[in-house]
Amino acid sequence: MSPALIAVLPFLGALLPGLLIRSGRNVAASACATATALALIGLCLHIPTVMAGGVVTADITWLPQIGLNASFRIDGLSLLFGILILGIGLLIILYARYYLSKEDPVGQFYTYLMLFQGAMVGIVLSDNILLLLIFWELTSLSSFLLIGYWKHLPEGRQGARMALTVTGMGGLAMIAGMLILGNIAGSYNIGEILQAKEAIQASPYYLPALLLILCGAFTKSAQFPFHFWLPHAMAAPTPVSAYLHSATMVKAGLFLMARLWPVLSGTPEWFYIVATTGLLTMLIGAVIALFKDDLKAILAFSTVSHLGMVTMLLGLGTEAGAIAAVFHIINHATFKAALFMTAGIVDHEAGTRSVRLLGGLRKLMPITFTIGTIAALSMAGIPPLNGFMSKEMMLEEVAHTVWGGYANLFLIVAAVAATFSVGYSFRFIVQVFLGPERREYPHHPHDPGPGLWLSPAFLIVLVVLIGLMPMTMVGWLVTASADAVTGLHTHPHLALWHGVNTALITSGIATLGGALLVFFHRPLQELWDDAPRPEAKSIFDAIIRRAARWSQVTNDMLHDGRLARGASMMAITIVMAGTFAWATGATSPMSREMLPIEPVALIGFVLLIVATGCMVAFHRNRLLALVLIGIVGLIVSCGFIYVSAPDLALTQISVEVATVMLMLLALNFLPKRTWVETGNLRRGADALIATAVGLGFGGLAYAIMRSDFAFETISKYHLENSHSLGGGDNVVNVILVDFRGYDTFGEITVLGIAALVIYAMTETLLKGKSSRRLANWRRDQRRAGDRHPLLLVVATRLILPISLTVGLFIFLRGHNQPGGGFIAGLIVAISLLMQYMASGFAWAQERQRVPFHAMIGAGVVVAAATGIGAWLWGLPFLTSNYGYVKLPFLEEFELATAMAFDLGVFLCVLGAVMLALNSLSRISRRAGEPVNVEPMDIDPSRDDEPAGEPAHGGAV
Amino acid sequence: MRRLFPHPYLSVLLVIIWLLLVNDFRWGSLVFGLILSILIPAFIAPYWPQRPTLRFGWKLIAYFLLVIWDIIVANIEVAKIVLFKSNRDLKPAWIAIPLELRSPEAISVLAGTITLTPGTVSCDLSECGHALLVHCLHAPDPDSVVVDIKSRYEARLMEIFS
Amino acid sequence: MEALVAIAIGAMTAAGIYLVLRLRTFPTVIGMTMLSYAINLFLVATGRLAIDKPPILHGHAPLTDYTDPLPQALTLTAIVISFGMTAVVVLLALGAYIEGGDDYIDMPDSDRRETGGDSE
Amino acid sequence: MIEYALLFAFGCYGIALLFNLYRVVVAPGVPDRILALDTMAINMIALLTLFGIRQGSAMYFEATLLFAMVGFVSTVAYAKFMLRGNIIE
Amino acid sequence: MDLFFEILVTALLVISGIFGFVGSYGLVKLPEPMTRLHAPTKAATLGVGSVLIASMIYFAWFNGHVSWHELLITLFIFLTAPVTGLMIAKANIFRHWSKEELPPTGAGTGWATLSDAPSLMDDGADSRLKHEGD
Amino acid sequence: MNHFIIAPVVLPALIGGLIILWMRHDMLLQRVFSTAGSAILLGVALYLAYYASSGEVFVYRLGNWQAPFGIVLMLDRLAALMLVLAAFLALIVQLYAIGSGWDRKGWHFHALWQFQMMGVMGAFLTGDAFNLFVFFEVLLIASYGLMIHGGGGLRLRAGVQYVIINLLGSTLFLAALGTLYAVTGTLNMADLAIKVAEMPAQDTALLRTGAVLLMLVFAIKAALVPLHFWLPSTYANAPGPVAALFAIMSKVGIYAIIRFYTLVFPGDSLVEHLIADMLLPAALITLVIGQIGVLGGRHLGRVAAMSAVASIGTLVIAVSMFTPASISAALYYTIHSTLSAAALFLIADMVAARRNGELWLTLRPKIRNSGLIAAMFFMTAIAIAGMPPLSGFIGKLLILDVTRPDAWWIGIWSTILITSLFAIVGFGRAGSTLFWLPFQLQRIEQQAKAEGKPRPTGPIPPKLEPDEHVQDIGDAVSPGLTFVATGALLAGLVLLTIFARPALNMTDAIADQLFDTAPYVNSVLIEQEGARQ
Ligand code: NA
Ligand code: NA
Repeated sequence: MSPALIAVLPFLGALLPGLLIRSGRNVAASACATATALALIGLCLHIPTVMAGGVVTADITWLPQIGLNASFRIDGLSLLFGILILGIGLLIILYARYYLSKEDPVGQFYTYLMLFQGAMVGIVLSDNILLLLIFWELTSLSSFLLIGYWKHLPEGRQGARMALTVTGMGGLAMIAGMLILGNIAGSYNIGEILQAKEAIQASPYYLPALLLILCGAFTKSAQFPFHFWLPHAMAAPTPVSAYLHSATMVKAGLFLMARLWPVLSGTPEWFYIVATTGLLTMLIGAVIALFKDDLKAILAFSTVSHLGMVTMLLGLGTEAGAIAAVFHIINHATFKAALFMTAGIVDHEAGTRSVRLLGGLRKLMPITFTIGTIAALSMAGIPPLNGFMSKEMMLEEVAHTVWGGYANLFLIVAAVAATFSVGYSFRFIVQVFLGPERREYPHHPHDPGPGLWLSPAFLIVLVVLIGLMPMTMVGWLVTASADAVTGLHTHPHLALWHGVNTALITSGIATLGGALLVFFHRPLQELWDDAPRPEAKSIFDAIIRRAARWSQVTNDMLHDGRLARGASMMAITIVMAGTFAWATGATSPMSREMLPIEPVALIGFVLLIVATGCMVAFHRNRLLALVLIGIVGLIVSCGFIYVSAPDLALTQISVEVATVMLMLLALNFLPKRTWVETGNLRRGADALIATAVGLGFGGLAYAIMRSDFAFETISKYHLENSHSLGGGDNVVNVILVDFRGYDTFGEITVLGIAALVIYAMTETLLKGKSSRRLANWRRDQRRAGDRHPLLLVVATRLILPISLTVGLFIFLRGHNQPGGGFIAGLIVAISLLMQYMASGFAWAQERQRVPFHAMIGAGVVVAAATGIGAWLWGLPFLTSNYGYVKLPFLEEFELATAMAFDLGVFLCVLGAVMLALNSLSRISRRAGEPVNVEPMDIDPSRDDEPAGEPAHGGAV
Repeated sequence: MRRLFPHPYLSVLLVIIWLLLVNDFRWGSLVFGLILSILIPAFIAPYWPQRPTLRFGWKLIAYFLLVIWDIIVANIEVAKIVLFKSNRDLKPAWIAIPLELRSPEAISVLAGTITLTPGTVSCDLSECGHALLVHCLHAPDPDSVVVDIKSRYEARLMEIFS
Repeated sequence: MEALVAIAIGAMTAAGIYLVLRLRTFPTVIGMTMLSYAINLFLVATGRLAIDKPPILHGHAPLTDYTDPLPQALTLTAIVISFGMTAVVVLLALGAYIEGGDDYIDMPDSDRRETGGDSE
Repeated sequence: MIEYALLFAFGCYGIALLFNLYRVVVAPGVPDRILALDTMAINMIALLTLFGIRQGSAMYFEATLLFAMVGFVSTVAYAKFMLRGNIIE
Repeated sequence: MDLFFEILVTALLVISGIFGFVGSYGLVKLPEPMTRLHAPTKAATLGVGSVLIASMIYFAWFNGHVSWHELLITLFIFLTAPVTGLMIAKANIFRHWSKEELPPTGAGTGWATLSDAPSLMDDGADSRLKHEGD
Repeated sequence: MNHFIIAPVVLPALIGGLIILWMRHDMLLQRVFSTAGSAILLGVALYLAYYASSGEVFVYRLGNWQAPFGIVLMLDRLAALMLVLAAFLALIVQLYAIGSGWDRKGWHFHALWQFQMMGVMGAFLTGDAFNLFVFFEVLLIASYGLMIHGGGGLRLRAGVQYVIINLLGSTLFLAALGTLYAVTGTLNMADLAIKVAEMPAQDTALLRTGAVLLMLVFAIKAALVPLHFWLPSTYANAPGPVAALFAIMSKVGIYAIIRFYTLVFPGDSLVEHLIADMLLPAALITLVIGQIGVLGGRHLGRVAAMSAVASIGTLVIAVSMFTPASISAALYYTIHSTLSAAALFLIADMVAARRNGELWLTLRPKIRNSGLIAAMFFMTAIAIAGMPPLSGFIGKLLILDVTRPDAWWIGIWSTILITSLFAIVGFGRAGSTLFWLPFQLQRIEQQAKAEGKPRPTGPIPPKLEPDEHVQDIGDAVSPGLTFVATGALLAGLVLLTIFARPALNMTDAIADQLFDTAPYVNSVLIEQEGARQ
């Protein structure tokens, strides 16, 4: 079976529970088991090749651009880990089937478990370190889900997050490490990296890469000081702990160290970092384990300790150390998984995992007792069980390790750790199974059915068998994997009896010491409880909490919803970046002559500056501010005329009046004053920022006006061809409707959309809570009588037709003289608005026959259709054509398609302005204002008509 | 005819305005102006429901010339007041002018005339529309102003709008 | 002349920015209007100033008789667009006032903080 | 001769505009300010016409007409706002 | 003939300047809002009128093309000036005057601006008013 | 000339126009018409992508005017990619909007949606600097309408801020364009490129100023720190599907940066190092600030918003290298971050729809479809945090890879990797609080019920009033459709992962085309037969 398929099978298996969950837990479990078994068989098929020294590889090109490929390999190391992962996985699937209760969502569980299994298999089979990274992170993610499986438990959620954080952090460090490593080696392929020992160890980036990769390995394998997450991961259901924290996830770090052992080990850096960390972890884990009461906590810290031991062995960098490490990985997996399952059974049956509430289960649960005791003895390193042998090998190896000139340091520390290891193992047996039966347990304990004990029992058989005949049972596997780790041909000698040596003596002392520790456990526990010590978990929690809190405060402070902050940051950035860009560029002297200042310009200038200053000074009086806006607009428009931009002046002035009307409509509701709410300091700072922007912008304008164009401008073409090709003399208009008609098309769309937005929002405001608020709105100013003064109404009756005529005139001649669709649209809109102002909304609206929506839609469609029309002649969008049409007795007209386009502009502008203002006045009407049916409030001519009958106008 | 030209004087006005706008007399422009004089009044007809009764004739022209003359004369007076009279000597006054005119258009013309001729501004109508409030810049004798306005302008307008 | 225009642009910009930095919607909108005047003038200025040379062709006059029409066309587009934008923001400000009861422009605390309940 | 008259008129209207601006800024009430703004529009019209005479160009007519229209509409709008709050009711 | 028109235009321009100035000066000088209203609505109208006529004559005589546009503007200003005057006056009355300070209408009713009649205020239930919708 | 090039602009404009003209009162008709329009738009985009894949640059001369005097549309590989991405996103999110019933929460949703697409498509296609401004405005104004769709105090006020900041941005845009025009006398981007290359060396200050101002404009749209302040409240308060659509909006800014600073101001011009030198630190800070926001967020909407900021930071790091490989990586990451950010906003909306419109990360009762939503959230969070196996991880690897030659690589790598941890922790917190914490409450309630005790009051939050401004699940048209739409985005991410190689081949080809500007410039300025001279 292809290694790739083996890696994929668990993932396929992960899909099954989700699909089959309605068929019940048995089907889900069987499906997963089948997938796992298939993968295991597939893996085992490769044993002969691997035993013969071969490496099975499969390469699927995925992302050759960055060297990330789906490459898989099976060598001794992959084989060892693969068998552990899939074999124990199979047992766990069986165990979990009986362990989980009916209320638990079993489908989710199996999905997560299979995802995790797949990720683990992926790690050990990867032949590409980037691929390995992917699976590596996947184990973090899937274990997050598994640890948090019991969502209702706070510990589960916290434990899951902690595990994710710590292993995630390691994973991120590893990404960097792997990228550096791959870069040094010139490839991300493991096979090729393993050939590049010299290059790697000679590189200046060796140490950073090593540190980063080890960071990943240590966090995953719970090495000191990252060990604290593991016990908290015990909130997971026991099958998860048994799987993740004995055989698989925590071994991933060990796997990685073993995998890269040929290229990373052998340097002093490696030795001092890895071996020391391992040793410390081994000691600390063992000591803490002795003082834990929760069965799973004991096992968790024991796991930490044993992982430390393997790490230390790998860190020694010797062949024998590697062999011992590999062997202990197997042994630990067997007895620790069995112990976790035992703990799970006890928890399941007795209802508690606290050793303080347990004891005396020997008779009540004989099978469990047998299994648990054998496993614990193996963990303690008691012959003839398998744990004994690897411990002996370890002690033998540390006995001749010299650390920084101290010959016995390693041995002593290892011996102490071994003593504690015996201690907690014995305590496990004594305080759970031995002793008198208690009067009451949380539940009534008895042995479970075979579904639960078969799996650990199978493992116990292995524990014993490996102990009795190690070479037969696992010799081949240890050889193969040790070969893979070291890259050499190793000849492990696994046996119970090596003669009396340092290891045996140390072991004996440790066993005795361990027994004493159990004997004196109670006083020791009191001492331990009283001793002050840093709690890694609380430190971690504090760091995370502070980081989160700090982020929260920073985030809230930065993004506090103050517009002024965003705006002033923007202003400062613009000024600084712009000034910097200017200052670092080259400037030639300003060549362009200035125009003379004429008196009329000076008058305008003074007016503008005074009005602007007044605007700032008096902006709090809002109506006055609007009046001043009107003045500034007036002067700017005059300025446009002065600098030869008549079209602009027309547009600006008519836009301005529409804007002012809009703002007046809004101001009706808004407060009429802006109160002083900022201190002098803030105002000063704002003024400073404003001045800086003003200086920058004014300076930029000045620089531009004083410099000549370096190149001929494209507008020369427009001037030259406006008449001959565009058919118009008003070049600005021809640019707008022809040369750059597409801009105009976009722009009328903007205007149309603006009106739609306003309409849509008005509709929303007139519904729901806001409409009630509007209905209860109280106006804040007194009102005069006579809403629709007679004189105004009569004047408007004359002004409207005149304005319409003027609008039409301006529209028609826009192509040749100042004017055009925009301005005409605005003029007509303003004249209609005048009608609305004079005679009231309802009265005028009733006489308005074309809906404004339709006007906008028609405007856009007409403009687009004019553009599309060109397609009929195979010409691009908006290609114009024109001709002079001379009709008898009629004015000579220029009929340009551009004029149809301009009509679209006209309609859109008219519709948009009207719809916008309309919407606004609808808001005030809903605010409870009645509407009129007469055009004027006072109409003396009505006196002549019969009383009581409404003079004009039907229903509104 | 009435449907075609709901406001005949307006139509005439629009033709004139169109010609003024085009600024160059051509027959084509006249024709186009005529078309406009039909279209635009038709478009605005809903906004001008009643048809004012207006007699076009010498009286109207005479009234127009009279007003122009009054504007010129009184402008000078007001200029003198503004420039040379001290604020203390100023005798502003409110006066109420009872109206016999009933048509809104006629009242508007009267009010407009009062405002355009210097020294007086039409300020308000009574609730029933039968009196006009006028403010005088300098009127030592307010009653004479009332009489003056009624005889000089309102009487003429009564004839024009009848 | 150029200096006057530049000063005017600068002054209107400064006034606009100052008003935009106020706490209420209304001055902010006014400030935006001032800014849009400034930018319109600026855009026209990018075609360089010319007096009495509107880009309206008459006969076969030399091209130097006309100012640069392109910035004017761009400005015209900008004016119309900014009118649409102003209309929207005015109505938005009004809507926010009706919904929120005040015309502060800054987000209220309830945008960032919630009351009751505790998070993990 | 016309040149000087133009200059004189320019001066008059320039000063007039400054008066207007003064009245916009310093006034006991809003109606005065509106009045000043309206006068300003009128004066601007005069100024534009003067400018047209000076440049000998009739190009400024539309602007003048539009100024008149806009000045009127905005004056009415401001006044209506003063009187009623709602300018379109 | 040129001289005549030159003098005419010059005179019109001077008159215009004077009246434009007077109008705005009055706006500053006169003591009270209602009196201030007189200055610009009058003087400025004549001021603008003169300059427009000057422009017409100038273009017709010196530039050789008759321009009627100015007439249109004059018409427009004469049409609108009374309305703006009325509106501002109403605002003044509303802000600064009480019913008692104004003369009686002589028609038995109050002045419209200071009225609280429902038909003019829309606050009451008037037959000519109706409430919308719902 | 292939008229299909203009179709992505004209089609939505016509559909939007017709919806207003004839269908504004008929929701069903709007839905059918608008969805069909979006589907056709996607089809057109795919066709154009196929058309552009030949490597030729296609020019569409609007009004048949010879460039640079008229406006041109330019279809190259980059434009085509962005068209497809935007059209795909728009269609999917629109389906979500229909399924959730958001589209009937206010007026004109579909018309605005179409106009929004018109703006986006126009911005991607145009070859003219000022026209880019116009279409920015089209997409912005439509986005204002969509942003405030449904109303509500907070949303409107956030809308005010959004509009104002964008108005400031537009003002700056005009200033930058004016400056560039004043210096070069042209607006066509290809012509600008020529003029910039020919610019006399002693006269660069104005050009540089213009270029930097323009960069700031795009940085505002892209929400690069310190120009990002508008984003959190806007995104967090926008209707869910609208926030999802906004995922493409910030990419318009990125697109413009890539386009301008590879074409007009390329590496050998007088400007480009300036831009790169400013962009890189800004991008790093953006990334940090964004991830701090993810870690410190207490509201799912704001977490999602800040993660969008962070993704922009990551993206701009790659962009600021301005090498073909880095642009290719940036484009890959663009696709990834668009889809994933959109998915996150849709998921947040699903949660809000089931939590009375509220997204605070606090204890609330369990929501309907919790499992499925949680699964989708988990997947999206993985993608966004850049964890394997989804495209985020590949994107991150790519970006780490392309930044290696940079002098600052250690700083860049540490920033990217350390802040990734922020995201992991932040999303872990958010997800466990939203989807796991309610089980605790449920368990407490169940136990109390089983023991016959009254419902405990301690940890249980008060009953919330439904928010009338958020579309509730009770009013959904078809909850299934919402899942399908969100699932489609996630499927997009999966495909992007599996087919990373072809995707990267494509982005490599795009980057190569971008850095070979001669064909682009030549195709614009060559005198085309039939064009008006
Ligand atoms: Na025009
Ligand atoms: Na007036």
